[in-house]
Amino acid sequence: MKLIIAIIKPFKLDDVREALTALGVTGMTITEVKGFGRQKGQTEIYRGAEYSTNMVPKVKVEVACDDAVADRALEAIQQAANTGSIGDGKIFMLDLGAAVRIRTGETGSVAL
Amino acid sequence: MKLIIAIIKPFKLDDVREALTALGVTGMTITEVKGFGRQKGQTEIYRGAEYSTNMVPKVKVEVACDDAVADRALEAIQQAANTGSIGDGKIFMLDLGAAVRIRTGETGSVAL
Amino acid sequence: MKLIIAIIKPFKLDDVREALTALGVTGMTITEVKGFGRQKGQTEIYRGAEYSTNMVPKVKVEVACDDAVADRALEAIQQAANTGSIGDGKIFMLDLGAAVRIRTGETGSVAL
Amino acid sequence: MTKFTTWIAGAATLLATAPALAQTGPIKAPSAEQMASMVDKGDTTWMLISSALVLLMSIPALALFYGGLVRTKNMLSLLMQVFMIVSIAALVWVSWGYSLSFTSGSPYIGGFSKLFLQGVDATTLAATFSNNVYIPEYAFIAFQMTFACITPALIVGAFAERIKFTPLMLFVVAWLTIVYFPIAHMVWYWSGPDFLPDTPTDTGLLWGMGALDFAGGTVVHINAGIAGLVGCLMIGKRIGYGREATPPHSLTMTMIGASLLWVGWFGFNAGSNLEANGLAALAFVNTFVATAAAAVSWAIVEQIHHGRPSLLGAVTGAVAGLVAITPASGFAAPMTAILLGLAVSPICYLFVAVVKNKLKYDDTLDVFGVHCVGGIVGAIGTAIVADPALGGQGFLDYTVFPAVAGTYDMAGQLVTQIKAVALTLLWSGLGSAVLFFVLDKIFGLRPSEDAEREGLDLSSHGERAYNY
Amino acid sequence: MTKFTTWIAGAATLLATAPALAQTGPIKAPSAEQMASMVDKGDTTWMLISSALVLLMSIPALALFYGGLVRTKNMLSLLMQVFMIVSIAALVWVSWGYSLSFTSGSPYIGGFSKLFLQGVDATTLAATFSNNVYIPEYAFIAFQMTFACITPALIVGAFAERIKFTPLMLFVVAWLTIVYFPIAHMVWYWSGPDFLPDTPTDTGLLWGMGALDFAGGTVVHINAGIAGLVGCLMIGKRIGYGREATPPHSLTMTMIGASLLWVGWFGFNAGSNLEANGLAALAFVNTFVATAAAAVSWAIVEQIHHGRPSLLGAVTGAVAGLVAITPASGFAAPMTAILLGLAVSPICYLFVAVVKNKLKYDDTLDVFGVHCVGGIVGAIGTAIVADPALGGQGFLDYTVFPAVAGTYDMAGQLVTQIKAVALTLLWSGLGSAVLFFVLDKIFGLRPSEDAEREGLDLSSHGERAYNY
Amino acid sequence: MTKFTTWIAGAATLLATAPALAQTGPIKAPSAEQMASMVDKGDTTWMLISSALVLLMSIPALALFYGGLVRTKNMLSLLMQVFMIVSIAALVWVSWGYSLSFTSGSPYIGGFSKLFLQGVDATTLAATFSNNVYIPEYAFIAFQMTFACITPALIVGAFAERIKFTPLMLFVVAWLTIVYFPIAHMVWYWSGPDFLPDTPTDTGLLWGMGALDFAGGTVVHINAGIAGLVGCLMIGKRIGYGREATPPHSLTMTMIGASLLWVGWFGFNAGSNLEANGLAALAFVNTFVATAAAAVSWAIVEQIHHGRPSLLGAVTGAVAGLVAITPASGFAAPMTAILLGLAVSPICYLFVAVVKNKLKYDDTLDVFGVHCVGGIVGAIGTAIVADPALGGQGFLDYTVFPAVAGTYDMAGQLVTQIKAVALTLLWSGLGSAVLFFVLDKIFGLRPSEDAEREGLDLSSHGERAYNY
Ligand SMILES: Nc1ncnc2c1ncn2[C@@H]1O[C@H](COP(=O)(O)OP(=O)(O)O)[C@@H](O)[C@H]1O
Ligand SMILES: Nc1ncnc2c1ncn2[C@@H]1O[C@H](COP(=O)(O)OP(=O)(O)O)[C@@H](O)[C@H]1O
Ligand SMILES: Nc1ncnc2c1ncn2[C@@H]1O[C@H](COP(=O)(O)OP(=O)(O)O)[C@@H](O)[C@H]1O
Repeated sequence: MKLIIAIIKPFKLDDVREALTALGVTGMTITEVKGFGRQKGQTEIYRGAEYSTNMVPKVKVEVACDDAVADRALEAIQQAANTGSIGDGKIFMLDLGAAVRIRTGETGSVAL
Repeated sequence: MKLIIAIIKPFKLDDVREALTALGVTGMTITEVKGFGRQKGQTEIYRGAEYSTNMVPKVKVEVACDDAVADRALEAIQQAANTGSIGDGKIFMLDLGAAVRIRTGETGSVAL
Repeated sequence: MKLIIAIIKPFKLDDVREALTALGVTGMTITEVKGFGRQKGQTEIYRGAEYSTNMVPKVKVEVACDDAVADRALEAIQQAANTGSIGDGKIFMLDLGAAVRIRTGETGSVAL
Repeated sequence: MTKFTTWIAGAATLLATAPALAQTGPIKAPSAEQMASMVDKGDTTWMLISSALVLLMSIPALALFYGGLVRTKNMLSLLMQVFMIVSIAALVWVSWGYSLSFTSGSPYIGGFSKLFLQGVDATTLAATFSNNVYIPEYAFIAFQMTFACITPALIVGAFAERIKFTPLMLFVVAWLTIVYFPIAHMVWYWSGPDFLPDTPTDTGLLWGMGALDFAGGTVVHINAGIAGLVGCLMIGKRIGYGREATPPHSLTMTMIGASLLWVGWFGFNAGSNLEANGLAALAFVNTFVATAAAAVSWAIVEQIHHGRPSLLGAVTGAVAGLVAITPASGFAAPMTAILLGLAVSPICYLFVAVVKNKLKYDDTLDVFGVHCVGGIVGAIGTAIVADPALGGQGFLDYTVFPAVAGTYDMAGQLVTQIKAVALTLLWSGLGSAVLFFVLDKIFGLRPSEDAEREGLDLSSHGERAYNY
Repeated sequence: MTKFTTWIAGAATLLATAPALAQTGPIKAPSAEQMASMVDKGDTTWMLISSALVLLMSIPALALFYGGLVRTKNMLSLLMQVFMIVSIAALVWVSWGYSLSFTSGSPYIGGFSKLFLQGVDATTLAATFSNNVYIPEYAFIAFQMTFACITPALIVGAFAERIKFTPLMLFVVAWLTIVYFPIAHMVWYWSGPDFLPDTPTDTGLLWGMGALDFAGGTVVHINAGIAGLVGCLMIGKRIGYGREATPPHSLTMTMIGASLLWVGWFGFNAGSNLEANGLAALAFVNTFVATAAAAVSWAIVEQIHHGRPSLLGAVTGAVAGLVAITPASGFAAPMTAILLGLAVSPICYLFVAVVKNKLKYDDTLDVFGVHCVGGIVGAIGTAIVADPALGGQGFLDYTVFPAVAGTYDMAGQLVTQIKAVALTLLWSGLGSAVLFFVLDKIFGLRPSEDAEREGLDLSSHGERAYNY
Repeated sequence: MTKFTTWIAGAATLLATAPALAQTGPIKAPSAEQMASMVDKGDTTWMLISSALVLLMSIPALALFYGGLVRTKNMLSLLMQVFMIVSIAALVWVSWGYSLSFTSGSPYIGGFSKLFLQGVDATTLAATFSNNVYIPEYAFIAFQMTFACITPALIVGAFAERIKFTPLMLFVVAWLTIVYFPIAHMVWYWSGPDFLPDTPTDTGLLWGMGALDFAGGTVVHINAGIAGLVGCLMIGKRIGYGREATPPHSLTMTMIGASLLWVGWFGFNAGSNLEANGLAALAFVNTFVATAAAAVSWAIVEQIHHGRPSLLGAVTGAVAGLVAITPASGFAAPMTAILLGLAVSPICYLFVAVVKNKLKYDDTLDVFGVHCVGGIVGAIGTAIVADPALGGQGFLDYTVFPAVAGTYDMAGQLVTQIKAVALTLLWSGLGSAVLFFVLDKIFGLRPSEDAEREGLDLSSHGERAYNY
């Protein structure tokens, strides 16, 4: 099993979710995060004081999935989240040691 | 060492924390997240426009622990967070390569 | 590749970012989290009801980096985030299986 | 200066500003035409703006004060409850409330002569507390309407986070009818200063007994406070009470609410004078300084008890001060108003921070501890601060024409005040208990456990207060 | 009671409060010196505080009502738009708006005699609706200024989340000039009750036709509502319209806004009486209960349609009720005001929840569905509720001196009201379309796609509403 | 029209509305009984509602305006500071403030004759600016109380995010006593228009010099602004100043605050006329349009300097405009008020966005840059706009009875205004410095570094503003 972590532009969330659903991945967890990267944030000025934070609002999508789907999921996210402009984000993949469904106590891929 | 990531119902946080404390795990990190899954979110209607988000507020608990405790921690969380109804959440476990306590610079299990 | 997760005190974020930038790590993702640990949170009293939450606001920094930089990054964070007082936080390191830059589809270390 | 000369001078003002009367002296039982010449537009303006200020107290002030104190998931439900209670109470008021409260009937309740405001029009007038001074009846109706709107809204704080919406709305209609209108009638109804000498028994029960309640300590605060206590006992504690932390989700909103309550309360208290004169100004100053004193004294109690003062404490103290000065606002002098304010906070604090925890009733937002207890302190304190010997305004004897200052008897007044408090506690306590019981049997008052856990915002209204 | 006796009694009041006149009876076409003795400070206070209340309706009330309904990323842009529209409109008003609206000119628009307020000073006076009652002209200017401020601000809700800031500000200046001032002149301009008998044609077009609009149903709500519809059609739908969820980012703010709108609207409606008398009190009560009724009826519609009432529904209903009662507030009786309130919500609901979705125009905050539709319901309803046979106030015939009650003809009045509505829809619809078209060609009205996605807060103003 | 005729006409109004006097002409040094006939309820209403409006300016308006600009962790501390300052100042005011400010004493400070409001009751009266027009003394006390409440609250913005609570409260008590009351006495105390001719030296120092300050430019804004600057210099910069980003945590709250400040400021400025007449209406209009102009001109400066206007800029401009028009509000004409508003924003902008950054003082919320600088612009501008040659109101010579228009000398007035500004800067600057120094030595003004980092909400009050 894999844990896929994607940092994407907030307005792409719906597209990503649809793409994953199309693959049969229906569960995922979403976090609002801030990203630093090449993409420069807006310079904000408050009463003459400039704040150039280069901190940009992003959405983090975490999906646990079977090894079998993992690569396709990666690709699906990459395509759905892509706008071609800087700041589109990253996808990371980690090995998932175990998974448990709390309601039933099931473990492994059936738990996803 | 393991990193346990549990997605649970928000009102179960206190129970989970107590269960973990009982095992001697005292540190953990909490994030507010939104979950997609089988559990359907409320349909919200705003002036006639329906939004059926099926996005449900959840709490993510991250706990780093020794291999020795990991399985018991998993079980403890599963039991404490269980209500038997859909949307109870998931627990994921990853291998933790290294851990550092910032204050002292200690590493490994003593750092947890 | 490694995924470094650091839980730090919020006001140390700027220092940590500078330290990482100095190492050439320019991308990172930030989440606001709450920490439980040794550090006791403030006891809050609301109209005579005491809430001793020991929940403390923290910031989580996630950085994906090359194996080559990982140890130095770990050290840099540890030093930048250190105040010597309880609650300074933890750094965790995980193996990163894959990384993709969404904009270009590049994978591996070049994607970081 | 004695009260007597105060009123003599007051009469001088009156004569001067109503010159048509200067030749003839005050007119007993004036005709409608005569009354029409006894209206001052300054008073009309004062009553209209006071009405707007009291509406402001309900929405948004009370809604925010309460809403800020609950958890995010129940914020919207409080806003909705208060908003709809105001709306429903307004309709009930003009339909039968005004008639039941402010027409002649029995000592306990008014009659049906003004149901649906029949007989009222833009030229009919209402009496004030001065001989030969009248205001448009619609202005009086509007002003009193705002009181009927806020009182039931106060109650909901006691069982916030765990009440079903529709039964609550039905409760409000029934409670206004069998509790609020009778008590308003008992305390405030009388035939007016130009007519009472000829109809000395045409008053509500408590008015006739001589109970002093300038702006609604019994009618509004004790009344709502005890209903809240009964409600929270009958509905039971929130799930997780005492185990889960329930910190206020936005003290910012609570502070906005408290501030607007303070501002609006000038309409409530000084507006209750029904005229814009020196007495209204006195009620204004008293309202200002009693509140300030209570905020300070609550902060000091906390400083002593916990080592630091909290905002929630300060604003709770301010509200307690506002509650306590309400019945006394037109009777006290500024310095005794301050003393009343200083005194009320430690007493309410005791109930809110100690008694409640000891007795373990879950009065979510301390409606009992602040409004009922503070109201009782104020009602009893009124007997003291009204004493002309302490610089108070005493009372006017309206059975003679024109009215003269009555002989003040503090001990007797204390007994009267206590009787009025007791009657209100009983009437409202019992009436509310019956209503809660019946509505619970028929509809159920409490949402399902799941609905409560999810929060009333989503479960009752399908909305969230915030979608950031 | 007939309207006639109402006004006779009103005249009695007048005489009594203006004793200098008592000997001589009302004065036709009084001199400036005579007028100076016809001012009552109670009226002046009423107009000043009403002006403050109407400003409160724009900032913060309308800004919050609107802002709470958009996504976080556009919140600040709404606040900014409303704040700056108010500022700019105030400057335009004193520069040329007052002159174009309230001086004699053609039936369609006023003249230039008071450009930059020349000739106005602290001693000049404005007429009211009563013979021989005047208020300081500056008070009238201030009151009307607040109307000129809020009307263009209402429009922006229709195309919220997708408009460029500077072109919008230019639109406001132009729209006030070619749409608002003419319509205000047509509906509200006349030479006053002491002068009209001698100059019976010195009125705006619609005033002369006998159109009734107590506080601005046509001038403010239909006018802004149709401009909003035209704007949202010409600017086009938001990116993601119908696909992305756009839940209100803070119903808390929306509720605060709605509550303050309600409170402020007393100044708008009862202030429009220009005098603090029984009629103002009637307008106050009508405004109160029609709003309450509309909130309740919207909640009931939702209960039936969706199984539960929402806060957004309740406050939308309240605003619809406020809009509907606006033109009728000084004409209806409380019970017919309630009926008007009950009726307006289902009709607006139909437009907001059904028609809009069917026709797929993206009127972001339902400016058309609530303000235009509600305004039309109110304008037409006014013809009904004003009928003295239904307890209404009828109208006064000012062509005789002193004014007497006119003979009410409901059918005729209905036709007049419909004509006024139609003229407003046409004038504002066409005028707005031309302006939007021209400004779009010159500057572009719509921000770039990226700017819209990022949100107008950052892209137009470089700020965020919140940095928690 | 000259000032003279304005006042003649004003006198005509006066006579007509106080008919008892019509036969006899105005009465010099009237007796208490005569005075009682010189009160108009319209004025009383106006003063009471103005007082409520000014309280609204402090809570919640100023608290939100300031609170929105700090970081989340310090939000609650600002709310608490303002709320408690208002409470404490109210108590100090009625205890010794009113006496020290508004009784006869030396040119520098009043006496002790009204300590704890002794001698004041519901029948005593206060003079206005018109011969033979009085208001209830309690109304005057309430109105002035709100000024004493807001002025020290303004100061805290300068050292927001880094002050200990209890020493701050002590500072407020001391500062009111040795700075505010003397300056209020110097600028505003006089024996009134019916008595001054007989006691021409019974005035405060600056009043006697002829300094014009209609509503508190020197007493409130320059006074608080310079105290703030001294405070922020002595307390030192915030940790992380210039390195950490400190974006406003909620511009939404700041906008609500600014809007309510604007609304409330009508009470502040037009209320300062003490009467509801054409002059009050003029002050109202001036307050409206100067503010609008300043908001627009700040936005334009930003558009030029940064390419887009910000909400924070617009509301800061509005507040600068309100500050600048304050001393001039009853003296200017609308068009010169607009010019004053247009002028003040660029000047304040210079201080806020350039000078502050250059000189690197950490005036957190620009109390100096907006209130002190804006106040100075207004105080000096008053000398210009008050000139009858520019349509201004000039001044009345009260040494003759009844008062007549004085001969206006703009150059002389400018010098007087500058002297008043200088005296205020000196008195408040030095007094504040001494107080800060002493309190710092005794208690320490600054919280520990950890407490400051954690935020004052938790460290000083044990609470958070938000627990979403
Ligand atoms: N090394 C990294 N570790 C963790 N997150 C990263 C890293 N680099 C980038 N990110 C995240 O990805 C987002 C997009 O990265 P950015 O460099 O702006 O654009 P791009 O990926 O198109 O080159 C960042 O805002 C940040 O949240
Ligand atoms: N594949 C997944 N990857 C990440 N998070 C998931 C996944 N599936 C479910 N979740 C999280 O677990 C929560 C509960 O899942 P859900 O399917 O609703 O209920 P259950 O686990 O009881 O079947 C979701 O809201 C989501 O946050
Ligand atoms: N076992 C753990 N797993 C995950 N997060 C932890 C763990 N222990 C501590 N943390 C995080 O680190 C923060 C600091 O830990 P704490 O015990 O308070 O201080 P210290 O690291 O200085 O001993 C906590 O607030 C929590 O967010």
